[in-house]
Amino acid sequence: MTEHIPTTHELETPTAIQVVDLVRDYPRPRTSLFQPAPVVHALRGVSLEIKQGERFGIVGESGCGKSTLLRLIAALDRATSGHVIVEDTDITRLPERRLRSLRENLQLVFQDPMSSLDPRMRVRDIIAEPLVVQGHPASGERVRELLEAVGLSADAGDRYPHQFSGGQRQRISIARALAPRPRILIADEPVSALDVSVRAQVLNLISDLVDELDLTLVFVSHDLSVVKHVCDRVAVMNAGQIVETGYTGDVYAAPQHPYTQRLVSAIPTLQRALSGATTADLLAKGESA
Amino acid sequence: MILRLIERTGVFLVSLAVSSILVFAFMAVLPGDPARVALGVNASDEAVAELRRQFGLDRPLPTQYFDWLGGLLHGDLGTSYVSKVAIGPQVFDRLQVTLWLVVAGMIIALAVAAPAGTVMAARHRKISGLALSAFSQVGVAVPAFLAGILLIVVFAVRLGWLPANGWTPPAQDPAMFVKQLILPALSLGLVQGAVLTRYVRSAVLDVLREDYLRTARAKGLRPFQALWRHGLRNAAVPVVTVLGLQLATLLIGAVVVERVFVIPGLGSLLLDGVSNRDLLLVQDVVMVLVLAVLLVNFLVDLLYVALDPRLRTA
Amino acid sequence: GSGTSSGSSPGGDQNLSIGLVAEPASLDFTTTDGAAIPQVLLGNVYETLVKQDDSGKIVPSLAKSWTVSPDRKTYTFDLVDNAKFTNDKQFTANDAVFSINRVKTAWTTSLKAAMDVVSQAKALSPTQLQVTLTKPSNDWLFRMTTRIGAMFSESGVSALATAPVGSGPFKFSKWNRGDSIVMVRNDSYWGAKPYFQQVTLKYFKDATALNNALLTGTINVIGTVQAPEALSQFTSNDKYQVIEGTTNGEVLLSFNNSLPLFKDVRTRQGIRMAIDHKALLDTCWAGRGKLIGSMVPPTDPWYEDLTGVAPYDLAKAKSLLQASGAAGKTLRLRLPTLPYTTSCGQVVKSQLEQAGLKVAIDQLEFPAAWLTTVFKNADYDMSIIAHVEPRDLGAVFNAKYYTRYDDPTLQGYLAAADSGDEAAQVDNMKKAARRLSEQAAGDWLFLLPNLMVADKSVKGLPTNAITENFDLSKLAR
Amino acid sequence: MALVSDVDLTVGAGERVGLIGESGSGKSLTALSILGLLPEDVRAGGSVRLDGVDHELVGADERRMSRVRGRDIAMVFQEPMTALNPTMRVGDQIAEAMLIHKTLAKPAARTAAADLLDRVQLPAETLRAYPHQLSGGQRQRVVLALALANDPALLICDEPTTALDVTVQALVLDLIVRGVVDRSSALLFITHDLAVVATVCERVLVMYGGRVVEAGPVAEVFTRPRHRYTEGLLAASDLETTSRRLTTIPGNVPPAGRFPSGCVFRTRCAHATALCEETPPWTGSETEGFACHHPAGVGND
Amino acid sequence: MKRLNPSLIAGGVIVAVIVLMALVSFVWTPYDATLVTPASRLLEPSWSHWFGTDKFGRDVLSQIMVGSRTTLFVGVVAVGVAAVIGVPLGILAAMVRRWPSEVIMRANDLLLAFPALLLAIMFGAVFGASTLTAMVAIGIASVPSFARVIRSGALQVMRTEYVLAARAAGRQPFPIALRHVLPNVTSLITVQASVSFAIAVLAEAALSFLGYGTPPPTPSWGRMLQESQEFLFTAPRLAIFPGIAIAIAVLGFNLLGDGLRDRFDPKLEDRR
Ligand SMILES: Nc1ncnc2c1ncn2[C@@H]1O[C@H](COP(=O)(O)OP(=O)(O)OP(=O)(O)O)[C@@H](O)[C@H]1O
Ligand SMILES: Nc1ncnc2c1ncn2[C@@H]1O[C@H](COP(=O)(O)OP(=O)(O)OP(=O)(O)O)[C@@H](O)[C@H]1O
Ligand SMILES: [Mg+2]
Ligand SMILES: [Mg+2]
Repeated sequence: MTEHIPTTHELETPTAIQVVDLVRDYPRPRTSLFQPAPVVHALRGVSLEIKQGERFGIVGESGCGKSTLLRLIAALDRATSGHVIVEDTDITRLPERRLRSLRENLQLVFQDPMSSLDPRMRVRDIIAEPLVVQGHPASGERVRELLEAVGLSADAGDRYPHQFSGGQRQRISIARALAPRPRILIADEPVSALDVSVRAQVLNLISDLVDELDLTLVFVSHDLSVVKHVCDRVAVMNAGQIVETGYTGDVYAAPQHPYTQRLVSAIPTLQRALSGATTADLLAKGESA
Repeated sequence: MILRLIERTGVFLVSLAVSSILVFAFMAVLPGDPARVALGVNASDEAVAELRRQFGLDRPLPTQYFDWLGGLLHGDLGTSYVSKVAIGPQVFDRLQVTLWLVVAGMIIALAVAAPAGTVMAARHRKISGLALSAFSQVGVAVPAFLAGILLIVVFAVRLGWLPANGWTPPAQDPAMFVKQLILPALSLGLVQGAVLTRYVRSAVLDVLREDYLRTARAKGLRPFQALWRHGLRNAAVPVVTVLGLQLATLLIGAVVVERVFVIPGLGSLLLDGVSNRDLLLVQDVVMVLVLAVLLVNFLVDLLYVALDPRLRTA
Repeated sequence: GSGTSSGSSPGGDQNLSIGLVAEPASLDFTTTDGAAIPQVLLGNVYETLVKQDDSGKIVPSLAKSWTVSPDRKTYTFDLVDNAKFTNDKQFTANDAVFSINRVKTAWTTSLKAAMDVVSQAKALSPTQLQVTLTKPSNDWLFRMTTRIGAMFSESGVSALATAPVGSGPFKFSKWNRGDSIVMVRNDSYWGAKPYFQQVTLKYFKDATALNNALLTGTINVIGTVQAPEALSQFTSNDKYQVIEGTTNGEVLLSFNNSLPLFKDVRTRQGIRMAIDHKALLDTCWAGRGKLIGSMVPPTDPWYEDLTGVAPYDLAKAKSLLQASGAAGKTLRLRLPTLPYTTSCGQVVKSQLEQAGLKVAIDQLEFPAAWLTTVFKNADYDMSIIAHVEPRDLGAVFNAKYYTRYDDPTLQGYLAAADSGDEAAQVDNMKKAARRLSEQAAGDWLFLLPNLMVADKSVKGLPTNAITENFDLSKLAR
Repeated sequence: MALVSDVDLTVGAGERVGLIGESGSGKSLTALSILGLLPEDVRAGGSVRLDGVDHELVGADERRMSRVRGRDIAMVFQEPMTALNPTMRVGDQIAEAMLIHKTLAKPAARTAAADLLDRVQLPAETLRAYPHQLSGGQRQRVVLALALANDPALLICDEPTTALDVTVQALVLDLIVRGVVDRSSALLFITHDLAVVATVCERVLVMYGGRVVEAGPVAEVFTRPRHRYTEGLLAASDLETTSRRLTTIPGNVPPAGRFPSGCVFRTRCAHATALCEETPPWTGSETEGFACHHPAGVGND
Repeated sequence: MKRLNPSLIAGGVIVAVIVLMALVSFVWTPYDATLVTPASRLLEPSWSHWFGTDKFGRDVLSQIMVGSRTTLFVGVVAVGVAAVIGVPLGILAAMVRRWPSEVIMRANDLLLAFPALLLAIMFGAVFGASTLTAMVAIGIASVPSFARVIRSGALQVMRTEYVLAARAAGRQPFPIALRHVLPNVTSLITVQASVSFAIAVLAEAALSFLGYGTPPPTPSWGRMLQESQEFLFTAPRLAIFPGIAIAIAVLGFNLLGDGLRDRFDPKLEDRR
């Protein structure tokens, strides 16, 4: 698929996450007692390899299975078949009690700034939750440190989530994810619900933290331009499959798969618009391809 | 659609079977020996034993259960231990009476609740809406039997317009039937109507906040037209649920009204059965009530499908 | 179909509608206990050989006359020759023999015991019956006026519970269960024909509903007033007549005499003296009823006013209870769920507590729960119930009954009364009644009144209700 | 409390105008007030006039407004998933739009509905479908068909594609533009996506804090922004920048009613001075101009 | 800020008054509520007896005061039983997999087929009529509505990303139920509880009317109403006072429920 030739440096970098032929079927509610329940093939055999320290993007349209893939990587859901190997451990079928190291090393940031924080908990307790659960001493010190790291004042800890704006909530989510000092940060559409100005703030924050803490980032978005800005490499998903993987610049500039081509051309950009592109142009390329 | 029907029917039948076991088991643990109650306290033990044998109460419980169930399936509800008459026709008669009452009550309740609730929701910030709300709040707070007593005092005893109590089958004297039905149906219906009004109100309020109602108005429908054409059917879905539940409660809740108005319905049959320890009768009545409730829920389920195309799995 | 016949015009001239309280569960009093069935059927559908008149005297019915042998063990009855059952069979001495024997064989209720004294019943001719007793018994002939004396047709006992066949002035017509029983005049009755063509007995569980039914003209007569307080609305209205007389229903505050506490006569007397009967009657039954002081209603020949035996005296009551050690103890007053018990129980509790007892009321569903718990198992300390059977003194106060009252002296008086002649009977019964009162075997709160309200036009309603049956044949307009 | 104030906007016949601004800046309220569909506890003041309608729209009674809605002005809402009645067939919902205004009789309305569906590239079977059987993009196209049913003089679209995928968005945007161009209707297009506005519209209005802070032709505003807010927005949405860090606007959008007096943007503006405590006057013409004391591109920048 | 709405205030005040009345009745009532005093029977309302006296000469006001204890007891027991069974059941049904959940909800529906009054009468027959048994029965009959409401609320909570985040942090199901689900359905529980309370009060009144409720002489509004029946024409006030007390109590709890519902309603909330 990708024509990029790996450098020796890349080959030497250890793998953070490896996904092998992952399949996940969801049963739909039965319509009949006599026939087998229909299934949704959310993932139809996905394979990936993400190197340590990499910023890896996943793009695809709604319902293509991005979140499902992330849930499986985070062992929040069970695969129908296939394997997920995180830092040399096959976590696919590990029981919950043996996932402790995964829970410490891999954390998530979610899309919805409204529903990703428990409205009945103080921000302090939200951020400390992973620490408490994993038996770390939940010192106020660490919470203050984390709040500061995401650019919130220390007194924010005493307040409740609804007292914050969307962007600030997303910062709280990030602080929570960073609490157990993970090595891998997974972000599922973390900026899709935010305004442009706030989006820029949050993207900057994630970028800075990934650099500072030397994290592996898996970043999911439906917006190819965002992924292009944040990530080094990208996988394009469509209908439960990965149709193209490559360096973001390459994929963006010269999409190989017809789906990717359609996707790229459909993105309206200011530059193109100002140089006279119309709505018809958004369609044209994809259709011709 | 068909599949859903089959599935619902399956659930209905299984529920019915489980209920029958529950009801039977419950009766089995009820203290008080039916034979002894029937014979009086000083009856000799032999006489009691003889009667138990006659009724088949000496057989193992599973045998008794299956016999009973078998009878039920053939429409034979057995013979009362106490009155020694067939229970089936009796229960059927009483059920008819209660059904008349409940249905009339329900119609009154709906006739009150549908317009009142809609108006309350549509004008929930206006004086008229608030006044109606307050009125329904008070209605909900009045026990049905108290409403019945008040109605009797005013319309039967003081004004003498309607009979205070009693029951005449419609076939015997339709005019009298109607006259005697009015007050009990009102006391049942007004109170239930007040309860229902609140559900209608909140269902309509919910619908009023829906986007599609705004779409309808953006098309050029006036607020009331939009509510009528697009809102009511959607509001009906939650209301139907409540209606189903209410109908269930009414069937047995009518017992109090039956008492106040001296109506020979299923409720009073049940109370008599309990106090006479006419166990088989109680068992049958409870089973019929449960059947009625399950049946109503079953129908409500189907009604949903008629109301809401989203439930029609293709 | 179910339902009642009548709404707006319960009357018509030939029709009458009577409101009653307790609906029978079955029509068969040979196997089902309770007062409701004989109230309807006895005397109206079934007749007895002899019956009681208004003053309590035993008079002829299906027997024109009878003689008693000198040893008072053999009774010979001359029967009427023109009585006919509603199944068109003639009433003969054979039916009488059949009926008497059947009590011993087929009856299952406790009352059948009254027939144990009969050693043989024989038809001397179609109109002559001879009954031989094992020992003289005054009580036996009296019992023959009650339900066990009912005469059945040999070929009419197949469906007693639903289709009674008798020789009386009325025929059972229809039963709308849960609502009413309809009786129609037996036009081929051998005696004086009743006035009303059809009498409907309507049952009301609720006292207020019963009153309302009369007020709105659904019924013509309230057979038993259960809400005496509400009577004023009828007394003040000249459309109605109110009848007040006596019954056989002694409202008894019973003690469980088998308990150590109640074995002490001071406890029993203390309780009797702690109760202000006048105040009690006034508060819980609107002052309607009669204070009797023992187990005998004024309509019995051996009645004496015994209210003076244990007069209300709070101070004395307190000291008696103190002396017996009952003071401060908690007694369970287990009440059946009936209007007068619920009402009077609260007064009894309040009054006893003023005398230093603690009383815990708990209600048992009547009949089932109360019968099993109190009546059969005697699992109670005190209870209240009206004993409505006639001449039931002996039946109530003995060691086997729920009162668990074991008193050989009393039994001696009773035996003497049963076997002696008329004068001896009266004398011994008086002694027995006084003994009960002095020993405080229970406390007789009051005698239930016979309270009826009816449309002014209804005639022939009995002042006193001393028999088991409600005689419909004398009613007229 | 004033949620939106001093908004003046003019849309010429056949013109496509964009209204942009961050969430909570009052775009939807502006649109709804034109249609007279504001939430109950919100009231509009001022004046809205439509060519061909001889009365004032603000404060007009329901009877008169309902004649205008759906016929002269139509609207496409943001949420395609909830904008359609779930218990009514799609065809009936479209036909209804024509029947209400008696533009067509019943049988004709049905064929017209099929025709409309065809124009938004949906098969005729869609007529008999219920909304839940359609995808988000399909539903939004139904809503569009419904809005175009009576050839409105003005079509208002409130973020019609935010809930859709890019490829579907492309299709819907194209259908909207074609729809209004074919009918030479005016379009008021609300979005927070600058690129979309630039692609769809000819002219743009920038809103912040319930006020229009800048207006002008798309090419003008997006290449030479004058208001500092517009400038900030453009910078923040530029993901093409080669540096890892994006330019941001400091701070957050205040909640409704908490905007500062004077220039609403001054609390987040790097150029704010004491002067900004006074409401900046509108500089320029009715269709083109800005309201800023320290506009960009003047030299001190 | 959340606004206090009129229903909430009115409901709160009524309920507070009832609770206060019940508390005061433990230490003080104008008269002994159960003392029979024949001399003062059926007195009209006056300065010494504000609400008059009943046929036993008992002070009606005192009885109403003590009766409020019964009313609260009834509600607390019924709602307590319903909540203690219904809430965990609802949460469980939301958290377990589809099949067990389906079974729980079906069993729940089945219980719905045994209406409150029916259960209460049958319980009364088995365990003896007392306020407690009646109310346990009413409570059990209210389990389904609790379980349903809580389940749908809990399902919503289970779908939120903060639950996913908690799982990702390593929280086990039980702590999630306790720390995340339960706190977030408390508003639903409160609303449902106040509504069930009102229903229980009505049910107790109906049962007392039928003779299956609170046994005498414990004052209960329902029984007062039942006892007052024979005085409907001569002393209607005996029916009016307890009748109004019942109506006001039910009104109070319903208003409280409505008020809480409005207060917790996200649709009304996010306008602010
Ligand atoms: N728990 C579930 N049960 C049944 N189906 C599911 C479940 N979760 C996801 N699916 C289905 O699996 C498919 C992929 O879902 P997923 O959430 O992974 O998509 P996505 O790419 O994250 O979409 P979005 O951009 O909307 O978040 C969808 O069709 C969805 O309906
Ligand atoms: N009914 C209402 N009552 C009070 N405030 C409201 C109401 N409706 C909207 N608002 C407030 O008015 C402000 C402007 O709202 P509006 O919906 O017009 O914003 P918008 O620009 O369309 O935002 P979005 O992009 O999120 O749709 C917001 O702060 C909103 O909270
Ligand atoms: Mg997703
Ligand atoms: Mg908006």
